Amino acid sequence: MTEKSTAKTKDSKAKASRTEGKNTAVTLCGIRLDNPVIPASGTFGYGYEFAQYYDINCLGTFSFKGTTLEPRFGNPTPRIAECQSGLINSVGLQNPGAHAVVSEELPKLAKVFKKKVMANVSGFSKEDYVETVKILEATEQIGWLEINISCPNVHGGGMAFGTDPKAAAEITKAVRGVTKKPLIIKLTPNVTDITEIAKACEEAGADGISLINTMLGMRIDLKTKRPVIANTMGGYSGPGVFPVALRMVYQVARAVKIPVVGLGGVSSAENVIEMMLAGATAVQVGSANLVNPYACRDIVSDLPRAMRKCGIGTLEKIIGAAQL
Amino acid sequence: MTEKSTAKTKDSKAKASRTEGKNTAVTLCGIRLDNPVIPASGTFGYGYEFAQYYDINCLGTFSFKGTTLEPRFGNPTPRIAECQSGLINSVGLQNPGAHAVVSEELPKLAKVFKKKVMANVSGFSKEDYVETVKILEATEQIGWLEINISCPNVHGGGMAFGTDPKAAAEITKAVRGVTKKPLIIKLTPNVTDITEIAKACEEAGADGISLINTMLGMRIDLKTKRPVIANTMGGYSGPGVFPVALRMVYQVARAVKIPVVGLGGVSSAENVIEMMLAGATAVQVGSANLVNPYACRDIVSDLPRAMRKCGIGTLEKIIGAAQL
Amino acid sequence: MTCPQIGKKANLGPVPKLEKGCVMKKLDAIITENKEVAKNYLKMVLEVSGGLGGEEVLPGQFVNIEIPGLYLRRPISVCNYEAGKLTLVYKPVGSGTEHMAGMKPGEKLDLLMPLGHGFDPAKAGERPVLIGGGAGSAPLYLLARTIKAANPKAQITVLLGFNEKAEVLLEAEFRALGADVTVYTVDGSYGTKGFAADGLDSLTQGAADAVGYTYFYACGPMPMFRAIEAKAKGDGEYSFEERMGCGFGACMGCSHKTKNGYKRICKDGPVLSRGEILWD
Amino acid sequence: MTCPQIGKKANLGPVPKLEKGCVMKKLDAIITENKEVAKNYLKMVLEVSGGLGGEEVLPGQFVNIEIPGLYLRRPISVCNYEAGKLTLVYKPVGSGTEHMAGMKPGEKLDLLMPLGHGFDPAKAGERPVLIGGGAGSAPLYLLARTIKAANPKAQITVLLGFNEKAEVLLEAEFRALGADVTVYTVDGSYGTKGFAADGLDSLTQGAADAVGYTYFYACGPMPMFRAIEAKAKGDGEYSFEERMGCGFGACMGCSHKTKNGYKRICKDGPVLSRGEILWD
Ligand SMILES: Cc1cc2nc3c(=O)[nH]c(=O)nc-3n(C[C@H](O)[C@H](O)[C@H](O)COP(=O)(O)OP(=O)(O)OC[C@H]3O[C@@H](n4cnc5c(N)ncnc54)[C@H](O)[C@@H]3O)c2cc1C
Ligand SMILES: Cc1cc2nc3c(=O)[nH]c(=O)nc-3n(C[C@H](O)[C@H](O)[C@H](O)COP(=O)(O)OP(=O)(O)OC[C@H]3O[C@@H](n4cnc5c(N)ncnc54)[C@H](O)[C@@H]3O)c2cc1C
Ligand SMILES: Cc1cc2nc3c(=O)[nH]c(=O)nc-3n(C[C@H](O)[C@H](O)[C@H](O)COP(=O)(O)O)c2cc1C
Ligand SMILES: Cc1cc2nc3c(=O)[nH]c(=O)nc-3n(C[C@H](O)[C@H](O)[C@H](O)COP(=O)(O)O)c2cc1C
Ligand code: FES
Ligand code: FES
Repeated sequence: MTEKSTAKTKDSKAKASRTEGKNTAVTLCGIRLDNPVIPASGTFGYGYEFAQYYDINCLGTFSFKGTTLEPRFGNPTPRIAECQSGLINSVGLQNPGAHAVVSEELPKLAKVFKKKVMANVSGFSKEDYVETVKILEATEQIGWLEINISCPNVHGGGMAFGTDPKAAAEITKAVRGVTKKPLIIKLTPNVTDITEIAKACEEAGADGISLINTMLGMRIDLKTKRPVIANTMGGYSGPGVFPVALRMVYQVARAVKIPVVGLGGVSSAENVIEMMLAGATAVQVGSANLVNPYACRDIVSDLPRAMRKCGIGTLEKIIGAAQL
Repeated sequence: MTEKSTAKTKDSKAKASRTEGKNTAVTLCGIRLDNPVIPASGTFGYGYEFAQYYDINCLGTFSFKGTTLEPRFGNPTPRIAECQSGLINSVGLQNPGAHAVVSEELPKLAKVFKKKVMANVSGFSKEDYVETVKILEATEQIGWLEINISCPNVHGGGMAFGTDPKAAAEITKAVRGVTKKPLIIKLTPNVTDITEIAKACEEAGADGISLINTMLGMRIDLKTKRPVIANTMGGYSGPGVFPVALRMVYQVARAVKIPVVGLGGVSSAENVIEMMLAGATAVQVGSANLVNPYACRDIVSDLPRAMRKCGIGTLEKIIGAAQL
Repeated sequence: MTCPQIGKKANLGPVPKLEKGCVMKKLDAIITENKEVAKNYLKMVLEVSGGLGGEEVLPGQFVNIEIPGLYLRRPISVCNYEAGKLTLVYKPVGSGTEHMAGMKPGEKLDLLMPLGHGFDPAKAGERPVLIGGGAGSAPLYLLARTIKAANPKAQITVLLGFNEKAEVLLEAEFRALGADVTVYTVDGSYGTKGFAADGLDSLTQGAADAVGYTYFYACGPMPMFRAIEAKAKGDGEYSFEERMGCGFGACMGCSHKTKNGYKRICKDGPVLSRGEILWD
Repeated sequence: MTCPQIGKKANLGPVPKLEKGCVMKKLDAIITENKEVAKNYLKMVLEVSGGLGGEEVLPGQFVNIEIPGLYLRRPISVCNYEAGKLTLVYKPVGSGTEHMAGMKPGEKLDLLMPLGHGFDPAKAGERPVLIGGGAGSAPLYLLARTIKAANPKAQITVLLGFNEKAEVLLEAEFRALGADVTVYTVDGSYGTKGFAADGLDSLTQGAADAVGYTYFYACGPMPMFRAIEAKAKGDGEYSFEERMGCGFGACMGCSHKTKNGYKRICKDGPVLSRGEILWD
């Protein structure tokens, strides 16, 4: 049977089974990725550390540690609490600040990673975000900006920007004004109606939405009878949040026209496919990297098998396939 | 060493170790419970079915299946989807209706359960709630009303009553008007600020708050590429929600003066203690009953051991001990 | 004592004794055997310790198995149960059944059993027909054994359907019970080409009573049920599958609407009688 | 090659070879021994397969163990490592360590190892003192062995503290290395009544150099560290514990502020030198 056979259906079936699992590429905001697997911000440092464990060029891309204008030490320890299916962290955006990222971290990364990287940016005021993005804007290495609006708004009463559609839109618009790079807004799941926030960001000029950030959670130490986390509460992530994350990805993908990056509890190639069926164009993997440093490499190499199992030839074609 | 020894500290220590784990009683809205363990609504039927497995009088009490004014079949199947640390259900309040509960289910229960039961009530309009409560009000067997405000408000745009402080207060006030029984409002966790809702209910006359109901979640079947649940989404419960539930119990217990009933993912005596340290006066156990029909009995009988391990003499004294 | 699942005192002779042991228990079981018995199918034999006596499981009932690392239990029909020895036949299709397939003799499983309202062997009559598709053949074995024990003269017809020769299950076992077995394969690689339900046609053709059997019992996939519905002339019952939360009647996760109100597949089923089913 | 954890080429003679094998690997290990060695303490010996050669773990480094059914790994210090044989000494205190205590020889564990910046044996000098409290005694064993191998003439003093006689760990093993061991128990049921840090007083008293030792190494609970801080006259280093997300430097979950900026306990530690620590 040749590629030019006229027995169309039979041929295309045979073709499908020959190509099943091979075509993992996706396009995220105009940039082609070899595959949709992206280590999530805060779980992969600035990337080069993982290059001693495996060749990180096998990844679609990765999102670097949440970067702020000024260097930050973050919150007091303990910053980590275990949960049955995940963990709580209150790292509090420890990072060396945007200038050090550009001058020190990214050059180290350039030696080991040949692809565009996703820059994760945080801030506590609109000005923070704008100034940080201005610093990162000139860097060719950065392919996408991922704006994390889950931080408390210090000028707006302490609620996270991401819990209010107006504040979310304001940040989006302000950042949009200072960048030509694809602009992805990362949403917090701790809201009543996630679609409302996503739509506000889309209207304000976002090129994509990523979700979910961590869920506000807590554990108490039975020995000390005090909260485990020094700051009382923290962000819950890992497989336990997957059903909520998947639901929100599904809802947002229906509500907006821009691409959605899905994450929250993803830890297998099957989870990646499920997120894409729900509507994700690309999929991030966070906590899984912490318990298995090879998690993303393993997911990338397992993806063809999982695609074949599900009868998927071209991964990009299944995006949103479970949408009614 | 006798009870009357004058070596006070030593004596009270010895006394503590003699009594540790023995005193499990708590008072919930004026009614004394032998222990704080309460099977959650929807996972324990109308109770009598479990009486064939063990003597259900060992429980603090239990909350019966969500009851509506009219009988309901509920949602189409599949109604159940598995998650790594829990399940999603979209049973949709299948129940025989308030009249049948009073005339058929409760008499069957009376034969095997000698304690007051908690009546879980649902509705799709204010009138629904009021009428249902009126039907249940005369029944002596019912100790508490637990009003589930997680259902969509059919007259108010389909958002759950529990996601809007005004709607929550309105239901509370209306039900308050027709009942003298202790009134507990059960909250949904799918909100930006749980304390706002809890406070609105308190002001409107609630005697207690119970939380959390299920989190909106979703799974997709990789074989069919369709949502597992016939209704697309459903309520996620089980150990995976515990960190979020605990955080909300902690937040609400700080925000209100009325007692809080904590639930969400509880599956061990240690989880019960953790919920109480966060601020719960009593603790419900839901999904755990489905995978182990003896779960609540086992938790009740394990509680003294867990209390001793944590150095707890009188369980009631630890309520909210982790609050700053 | 009346069995709550059956609702009346059955009288089928000494094996199985239907009048006791119907309340579900949570039991430890030790795997004594776990091996492929056909392409895509494994047989697991377990030694069930304590609680259940020898003869307390009814045909068509199932067990709900705790799988290490997974949250919900997995329902599997009882293929056979004799004196504490439980036989299951299952097909690995996902995380739970695949985990089971990897287990070794000596490993333990936690079971809830026996569960559900099974087949009613008392309705069999003299010429019952048992129709099984794939794994659905498994529960028919204990059913055939029970019918035979109650009425050694019963002429049992068994119609089994599989995709291909390599998948054929339990044929010899049914024959050993003295049943008249016809195997169907979709690809014709063994027995008769076609589907198990096709066997109803030959039973009916030229039958003195124009029905061809006294009662039918069916377990298998939905397309098989629809074919049976189209062909069957007499009365019978079907064993259904549904996604379950608990498996013992507590969660209402598995309810189906029937002509007699809703029925929980796990407790009021899995077996429903033809007359009450609403085919939507 | 320079070891990234040590930051310079160490030169301590043939055993252990510090110049290689410092990159963390994910390895399967088989338990060959797991038994109580003292009240509240177990020793687990594991055969580490593949990847690591004989001498590539540095004293004070740790392994991060995946515990079946739990999400986060559990960090445990290397007590000894020789030719693929890894020895851990641990105290069951919670779900993870209790699960470990129930494991049997032949069972497998998944390890990340070796992790962290350990002790610097090159600083030992001629008369180092090693101070261990409880499980903190464990990593001092590989340290003592390494110091001894590099400088057989070193006079190693080991001060060990436990609650009571039944808990005393590793005393014979340290003596076998030729160390001068003093054991302290809180209740005086064995050795000297008191705390391990008390031993510093006797070392200092009448010491020619008024310090009494060339360098100290400490591992144990915080109160022990504070006591050492109050008593110690010379330089040394401490091994810290912190709740960890990853254990290999990726999550910033374990950062402590030091005089030299923040340090991740898992990667830049667990051993920090006295001079850089901020005692709050
Ligand atoms: C009463 C009853 C008796 C059964 N008897 C047998 C038998 O004897 N042999 C056999 O091979 N199979 C039998 N099945 C089907 C068997 O339960 C499923 O194949 C099994 O649950 C799949 O689990 P999994 O983890 O491998 O698949 P997954 O797809 O990973 O399962 C995910 C979830 O879906 C549920 N699920 C998936 N398929 C089914 C199904 N067909 N029915 C109900 N729940 C499902 C699982 O229980 C689990 O909760 C029976 C089902 C029922 C309801
Ligand atoms: C670098 C390092 C080396 C260690 N070496 C040893 C050793 O050789 N022998 C030994 O007995 N113990 C050692 N510990 C302590 C050991 O890690 C804890 O006792 C263990 O993690 C407790 O886990 P658990 O599940 O039993 O307790 P749980 O209380 O159930 O654990 C819950 C969570 O808290 C964490 N946690 C609890 N206690 C500690 C602690 N003290 N330090 C860090 N995390 C903790 C756990 O890792 C887990 O994430 C070491 C700790 C560190 C950081
Ligand atoms: C230790 C840790 C640090 C994180 N830091 C950041 C961060 O700096 N910026 C950000 O946008 N998200 C951060 N996150 C959130 C993750 O990127 C991700 O949104 C979340 O963990 C859910 O995905 P997961 O379940 O796969 O981990 C962090 C998560 C963890 C666990
Ligand atoms: C199958 C099922 C049915 C439920 N039905 C009800 C209900 O009728 N009324 C109600 O208030 N909550 C209902 N719930 C929610 C539980 O009572 C509980 O709030 C939730 O499951 C969280 O607790 P858990 O994690 O212990 O299950 C149901 C939950 C499940 C799993
Ligand atoms: S599965 Fe719970 S009632 Fe049937
Ligand atoms: S535990 Fe992750 S950086 Fe130390």
